[in-house]
Amino acid sequence: MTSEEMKNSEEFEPRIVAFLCNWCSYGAADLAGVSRLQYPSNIRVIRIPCTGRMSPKFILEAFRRGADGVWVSGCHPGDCHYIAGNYYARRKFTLMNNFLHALGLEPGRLHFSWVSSAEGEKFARVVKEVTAAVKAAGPNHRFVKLEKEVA
Amino acid sequence: METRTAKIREAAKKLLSEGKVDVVIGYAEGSVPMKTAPFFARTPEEADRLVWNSHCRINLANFLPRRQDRVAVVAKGCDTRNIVTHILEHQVVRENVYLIGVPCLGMVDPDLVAAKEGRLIQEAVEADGKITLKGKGFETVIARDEVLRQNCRVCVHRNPSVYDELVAEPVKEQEGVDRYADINELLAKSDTERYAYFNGLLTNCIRCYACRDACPLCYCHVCFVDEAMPQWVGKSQNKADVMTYHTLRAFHCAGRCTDCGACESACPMGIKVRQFTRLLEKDVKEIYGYEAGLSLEALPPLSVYRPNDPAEFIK
Amino acid sequence: MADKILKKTDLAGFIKSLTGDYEVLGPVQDGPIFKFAPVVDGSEMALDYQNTTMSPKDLFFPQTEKMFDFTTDPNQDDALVLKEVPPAVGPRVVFGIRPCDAKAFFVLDKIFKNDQFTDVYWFNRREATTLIGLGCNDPCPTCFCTSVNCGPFHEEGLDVIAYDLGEEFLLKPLTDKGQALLGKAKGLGEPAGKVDEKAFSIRSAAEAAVTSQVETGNIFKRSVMELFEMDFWPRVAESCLNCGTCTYFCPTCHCFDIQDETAGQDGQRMRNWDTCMSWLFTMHGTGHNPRPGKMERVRQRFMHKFKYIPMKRDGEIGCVGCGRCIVQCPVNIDVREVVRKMNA
Amino acid sequence: MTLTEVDEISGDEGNFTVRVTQKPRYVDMDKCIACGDCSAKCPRRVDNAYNENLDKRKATYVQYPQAVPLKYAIDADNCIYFQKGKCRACEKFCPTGAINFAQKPVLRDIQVGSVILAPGFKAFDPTIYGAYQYANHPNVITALEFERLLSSGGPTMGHLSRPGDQLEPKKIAFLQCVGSRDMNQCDHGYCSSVCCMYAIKEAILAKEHSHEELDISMFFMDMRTFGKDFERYYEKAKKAGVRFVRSRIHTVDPTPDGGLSMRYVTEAGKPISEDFDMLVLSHGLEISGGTVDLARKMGVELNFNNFAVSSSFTPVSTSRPGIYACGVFTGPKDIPASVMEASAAASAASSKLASARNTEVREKVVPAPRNVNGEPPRIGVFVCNCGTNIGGVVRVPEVAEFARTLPFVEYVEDNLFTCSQDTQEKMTAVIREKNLNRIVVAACTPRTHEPLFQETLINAGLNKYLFEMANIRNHDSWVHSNNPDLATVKAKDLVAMAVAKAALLAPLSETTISVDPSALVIGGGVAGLNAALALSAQGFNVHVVEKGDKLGGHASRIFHTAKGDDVAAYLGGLVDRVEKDEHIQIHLGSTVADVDGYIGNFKTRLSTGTELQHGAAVIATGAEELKPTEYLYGEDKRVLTALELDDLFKANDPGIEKAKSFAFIQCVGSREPERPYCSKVCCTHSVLAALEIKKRNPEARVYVLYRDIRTYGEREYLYKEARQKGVIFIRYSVDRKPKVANASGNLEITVFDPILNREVIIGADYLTLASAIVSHRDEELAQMFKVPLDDDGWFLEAHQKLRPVDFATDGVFMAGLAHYPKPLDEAIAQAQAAASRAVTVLTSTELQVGGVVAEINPARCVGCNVCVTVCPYKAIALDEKNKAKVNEALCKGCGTCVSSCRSGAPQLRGFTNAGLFAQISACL
Amino acid sequence: MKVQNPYKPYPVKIDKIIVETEDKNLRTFRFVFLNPEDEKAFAYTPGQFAELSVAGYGEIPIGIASSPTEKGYLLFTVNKVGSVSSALHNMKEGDVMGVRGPLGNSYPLKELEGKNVVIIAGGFAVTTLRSTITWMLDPANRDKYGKITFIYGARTPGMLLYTEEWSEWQKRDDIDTFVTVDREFPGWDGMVGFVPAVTEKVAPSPADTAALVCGPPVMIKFTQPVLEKLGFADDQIIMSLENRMKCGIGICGRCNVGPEYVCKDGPVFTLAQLNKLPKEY
Repeated sequence: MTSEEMKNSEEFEPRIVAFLCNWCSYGAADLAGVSRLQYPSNIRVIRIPCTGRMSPKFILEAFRRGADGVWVSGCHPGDCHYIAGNYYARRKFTLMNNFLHALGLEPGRLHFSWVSSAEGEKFARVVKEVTAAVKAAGPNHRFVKLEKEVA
Repeated sequence: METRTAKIREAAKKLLSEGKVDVVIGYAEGSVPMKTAPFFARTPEEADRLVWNSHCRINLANFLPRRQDRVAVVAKGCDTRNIVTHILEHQVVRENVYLIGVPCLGMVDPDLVAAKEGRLIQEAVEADGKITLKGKGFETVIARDEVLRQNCRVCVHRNPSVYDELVAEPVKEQEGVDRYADINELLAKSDTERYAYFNGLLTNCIRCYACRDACPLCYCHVCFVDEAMPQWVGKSQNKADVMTYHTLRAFHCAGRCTDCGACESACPMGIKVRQFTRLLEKDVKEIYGYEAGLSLEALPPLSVYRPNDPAEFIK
Repeated sequence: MADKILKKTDLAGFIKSLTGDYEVLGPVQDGPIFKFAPVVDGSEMALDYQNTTMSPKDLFFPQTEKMFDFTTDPNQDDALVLKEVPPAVGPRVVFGIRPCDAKAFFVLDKIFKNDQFTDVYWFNRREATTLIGLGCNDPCPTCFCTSVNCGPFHEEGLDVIAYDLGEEFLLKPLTDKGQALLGKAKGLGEPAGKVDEKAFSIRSAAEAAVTSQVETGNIFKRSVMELFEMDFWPRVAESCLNCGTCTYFCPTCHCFDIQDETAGQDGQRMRNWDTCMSWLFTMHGTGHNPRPGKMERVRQRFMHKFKYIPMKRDGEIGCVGCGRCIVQCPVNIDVREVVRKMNA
Repeated sequence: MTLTEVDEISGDEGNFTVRVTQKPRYVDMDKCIACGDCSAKCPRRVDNAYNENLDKRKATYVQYPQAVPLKYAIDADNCIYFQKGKCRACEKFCPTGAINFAQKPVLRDIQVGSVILAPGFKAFDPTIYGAYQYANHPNVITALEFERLLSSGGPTMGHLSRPGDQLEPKKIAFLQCVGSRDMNQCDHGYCSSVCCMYAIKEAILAKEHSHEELDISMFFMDMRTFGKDFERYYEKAKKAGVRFVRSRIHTVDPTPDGGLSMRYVTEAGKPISEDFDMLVLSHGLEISGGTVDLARKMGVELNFNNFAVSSSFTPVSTSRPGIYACGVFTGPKDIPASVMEASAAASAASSKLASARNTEVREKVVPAPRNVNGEPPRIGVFVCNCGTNIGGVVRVPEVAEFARTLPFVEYVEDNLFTCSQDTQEKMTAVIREKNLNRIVVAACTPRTHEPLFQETLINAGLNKYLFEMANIRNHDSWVHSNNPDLATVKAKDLVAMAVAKAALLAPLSETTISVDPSALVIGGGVAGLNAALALSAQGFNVHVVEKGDKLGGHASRIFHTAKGDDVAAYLGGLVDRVEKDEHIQIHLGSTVADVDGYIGNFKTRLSTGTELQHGAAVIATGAEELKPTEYLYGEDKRVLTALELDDLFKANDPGIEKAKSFAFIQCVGSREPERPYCSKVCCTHSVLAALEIKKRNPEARVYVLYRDIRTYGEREYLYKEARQKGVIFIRYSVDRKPKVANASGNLEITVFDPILNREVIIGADYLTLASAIVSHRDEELAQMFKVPLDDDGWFLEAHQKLRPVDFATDGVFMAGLAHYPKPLDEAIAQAQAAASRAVTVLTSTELQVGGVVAEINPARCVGCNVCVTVCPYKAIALDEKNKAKVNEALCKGCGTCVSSCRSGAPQLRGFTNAGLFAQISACL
Repeated sequence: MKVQNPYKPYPVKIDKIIVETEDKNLRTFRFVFLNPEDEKAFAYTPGQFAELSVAGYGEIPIGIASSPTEKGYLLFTVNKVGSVSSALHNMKEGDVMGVRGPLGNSYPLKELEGKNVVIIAGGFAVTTLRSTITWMLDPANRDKYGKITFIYGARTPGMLLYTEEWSEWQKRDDIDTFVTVDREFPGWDGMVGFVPAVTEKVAPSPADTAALVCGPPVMIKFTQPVLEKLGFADDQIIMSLENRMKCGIGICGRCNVGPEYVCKDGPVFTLAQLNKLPKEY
């Protein structure tokens, strides 16, 4: 890395969209707050009732709109507030994750986790991991809709 | 081929003359070389126009969803698998469809023939596994097996998975086929190369949606590309939108796609659109052990789950 | 108007002499696709091509075209006001376009301009462009141009027509624009000997080689409703996938959609090709659809081309017989068969 | 009432007066917003009992972050102010003035009809086991301490390390039965029931947590994984590499590297010395002194182990009428059993009070909601400072100013505390005055505060779903406190996202459906009858459907319960009560043929054609005894099943007294690959039967061939008694099963004795096979009620621990052996629990449905059925036009249907695609 | 002269928004031109429409509800159905948007001179007929026409548009105004019944009379035979179509009904003309 690149990478504050299920991971984020755990500020949380609600299309939409990273987090398998929403989600995520990476999404852009509402610490840790990984991947140019290319 | 044609006609005539069905959907000779047209025979006489050759690429399962009439359909292995999916997805009632199963030996890729020949082919005659190509001032013979569609070359389900009758003895399924050799090769490349590859594939896409419309799985009333609130994907030729369209189209086929190749055969711009669906088809098979349309019992993989499904990528 | 001779060996010089004043486009091959693309010296061109894969209508009517810019930033004075996008092209020459496609432009000129309105986007590009056509010495079996007011050496729509005489091209200027272009170009010679005779015989042979024919006389005689209510339509449409490939490849299909897109506070209004094969095309906000099924949509396309356009545009047919739809239709719906039925 | 203790009780069943003392919290619960500033500023650090004293907390504290109510408290015993008279730091920094050092204990008299005692247990303190070094060695810890070490909310945040030196252990030993099954050192002869499972769980978790390969050994006597799916978990642990050693460790010595050297003797008698890095003592459960005091005050009789005395047939009743008990107080048990008992206790406690139901309820008057349809959004944004919790980091005025520039925002204000009562009143006024129709509050988390603000919307005449929160405290100021700039940027984004979503919110309607106040109980066995009686006691009509021609089920063949109670006598009384109960209608010789409808409104057709309407259903269809196909069963009349032996007892068969030798083979058909579960009751039954034999025929030799003896809880005493009375227990392993042969007329059993290390041959006059209990695998019934079965054919509950009698499908419950094999007392408790759960449905005359639920756009739906298959609640069905339709009464709003549909037909109200898209684009 | 770009809307400001109906889904927008000279360029005749342009959402074709006799502003009444109309409904007074037009033909006001006119409207299709009536009632125009009859119906009183105007018209003697709702409503003392039935009762004789009919398909379907029964010939019945449109200038193709472009050759057609066209509207 040249010093210039280093400077750029230091200044680069990625935009990360985080889809959190209401019952576990959103609760974990709340708990991380209650516990005053400090983590990078790059995530923007969208609350969904369950990872079962998470249409894989949202991931594409976030990238299309220019997100540098996307993170989806829900309840641990077996702990879904809606019994099985995350089991169905897991299959969709598995396929979409593989698919997007096969299509050329850089490693480090798309993240998934299971974080229970008691795991504030894990939440903070995963935010750090996700942010670091997205930072390392740099600004996103893939699957991004650049308006100037429209016509 | 000729005997298959004869048997299909015979079956169709019988069904029509006995009034068992209102229509037999099959293939008729096309008006240009190496092409057939879907044909809807409604009388025993019309049944004489049905043919079977190496150009029955269109997946006739496409014409079945939501039909009200009693129908018989000429179906090769992949077509029957799609019909199974239709049955599982309540688009087709098994009892209302008579399946004239055709053990298939693969279909020819006319683009491949054209690329091999390089001259305008005005006539193509098929006999004994060979195709005689005629054009202005030339006549060449090409082996059928050399110009099969890629999906047919790696097909391991050539025989119909469900049928009411077969017009020929089941063919021997291909063995030792590495279905995903090229995909694995592609996956071994860097993400940058893959991204460039898939964008490159789509350079010529005109978003006519023929890939979608030729696909028997795409039977929605409203496709996501036509949705306005919210708009999932822009309507212009923007690269990201074109990519988004192909990504989502393929994803909607995940666990349902039989790699029948109808999309790719329909593409007027010669885009290898199957490269998208195959990635998912491969994963579904390797991760969930599911191949679409082989069983009327097993639900598609996104409709079910196992508590211990693998997902190492999830933190 | 004086004819000129362009020796094939002088082609590079000819092209280069134009590239100063014009952007020069010619037919090039890109994998399995033939299309028009900018050329530098003509060596890139595949002049022995049959025709471009898609119709070259996008030269004047791109699939996606920006019409206006705007901003949604409330702090800007012109917030939400549409601003015209200046014409996208300067002077250009298209070399080697087929007469059928040029004829299509001729038909489209009559559509993009009516008694009240002129589509400035189409005509900005049309006016900026000089078309040098290349006659078809060797028509395809799917060509039926001669049945639809067109032919392999048809001149309407072109500024110059080129006859491929083997070693050389005979260039015939057809318009002032064409004449002016030839005046500026270098590397041209004067015709000598029996060039015209040779050209004439090539033309006659080519026209005779278009053996695929359709009749349209009865269509013009029949009323709209008579044609509309003919009973073959459901069976024609039966195998249609409603994909719209035919319309996208057709040189005269011109339907479009207008869409706004925004990113942040920047927005644009654009138009994109649309297709009458799509159910959405005519769908009302209320849910009512005047052409609800594929039969209605398939019928509309053929009626539009062979009845409505001739009725409204001086008898011009909305088809130039290029045969692209026949080749590309995934289910082999053959326009010639349909026209025969309409005319029967 | 937290921090409250019972002083005394007077009166009788139906009319008790309970005097309680509510101790001071020193924090005003109404003012505390749980911001934690008090705790942060408190200078006093004390041991944190919640984390087993492995870390510290402050004197001003909440016990743990998920505590309910989430309000801080001052621990006066440790508070500097209380101890030394100075400090009051918390009072100074509390932004809401919630600290109140003047609070005094409050005495209160409470009038109640019934009392439920659920005082829980105390974990056994293993200090007295000197040999285990618990008191001396930091790396010998209890399982509860180990549990905290594994917890991400624990002292090491889930990082497994030795308390002594913080090194990661590589080799751990678990010692089972510490403080259980031991009369010598601790006087706890009972089995604590839960330790085997929790130890296995901790072992698996530890292996998962560990960064390197972790070697875990578990030293045990009998592996007691008798609960539902427990045996599978045990097998999973074995597969995961946990080593199980059948031995009791006798000596533990420290090693120089901080580890421990242990000595033990293998089953074959070989002495072994082995080193471990860490030792975990699986300590048992016991009743605390405080609980004993409570019981005394309550006048409730305890047994010699201090567990509340109860009968097999009234498992949650105590010796004093009107006072009920549940949980470990009535005997050691795990979470599912405790939850079942809790529901059962609630049912029992309220059955006598049914007539008083709803007599003390006051109705609330709310204004009719304004119709906002067709109005452009007019959004009000309230940005909260939360004292300094937000405002100290995020520049709130800047955020408020930014909010003004957002589309559709008509009104913005920032508040010191948006949640305060006066702000709520002001908000109500502003909504009316400015004609606002969407409200955004940027403050804390919707998980705690959404209901409060929604209440305000309702009071202001707005539909409560026209509300959205931006979490700029928990997700922003608290976690980015060192970077006010970025925190402010983030707060603006979060507000923009909330506003973007709010603009698209639509009012959601909630409609009511009526509830048919009667229940259907399927199965006329003990479980079904108890459920029926419990429901009837609450005043509801009950239909009992029994496929046989009489009531009673399998209990009619059981001789005695583990507590020695006579089942026949009980059953006679039970059937009699049911038959005489005017609320209960019995349908004999009937099965369920068809079920239609949903919670509150089921329509069930019986095989007899009878049609029933009911609001809830209890499935209590029982199970059956496996007819073995091995050990000469069916070939030799001397080979019996357990129930057949009971038949002989009940018939006072003279053969029993004459015979010389009896044998039992355990686990016949259970814990085998085909049926990988434990049938739970057979060990106790065989031990009981052995004792009965010894009673009738003291000279007889009795052999029990077993794999693990699973006489859990106080049943252990039976096992002990049996051994004392000379019953011989011989262990066999599943890969070396006993062989039974007819040796010239004599029944001969050959078994390998691992202690003698050789095969022994036992001659038996009677061989009883403790054969498995197998499910009916009633797929038809499951299908009709849209409820699932597990792999073994048992009905599958909604949640194994927390909802053990519920199904995912509302309004349907289960009890008894249909759920899993269990003894009578547990089946009865579960039946009462199921009734209790059903009562929660039946007591509401109507159910609120709607709100955040899915709806289907029929124009989009192609009827592909994917939503129907994925819906976890079976809330979607295809109609006659092949269009999906959501039953709002069943839909819980997870949205799985939406993301699964390719056609875009379903929409989740409140979380629409358009709304989520707006949020995505608002933050990018 | 530079060719006008026919796709370019005139910028206008929303001057006033009137909520017309009880469901609040119909609003009348009053626009004033940002550039006063544009008003002159926007010379229209009743029956014409314009494309209302909301930047970022697109355009919708809406009939012009104001009359050329009303100076200084344009009126459009918009039903909230799709994304553009929803966006429009979310706009406020003072917001800027665009109007492109006037587009399409108009009612044949010239040809109608000297004739009686019966105007039959149902629901919110009354918009361009409001324009027509206002124009005809203008003192400069009233004398050109004979008897004017206005029949207007809606499902409920709350769904009637332009209540103030037609209440005024009811008081005038140079127009016979009949306003009806589908059934009895508390507080409604006007006519009750469906438009076709009312038409049968109150329509003038067909002699020298033209009928302008606009309404939902079901109303048209039942009114047409009534008019025929009353003796109206097909060329005396004039209707306005509402196909989906985009370009508004007869090019983009989606509003085609047979050879006609509804946007340019229409939207106003006589029944006689429509009889020769496919029923693709």
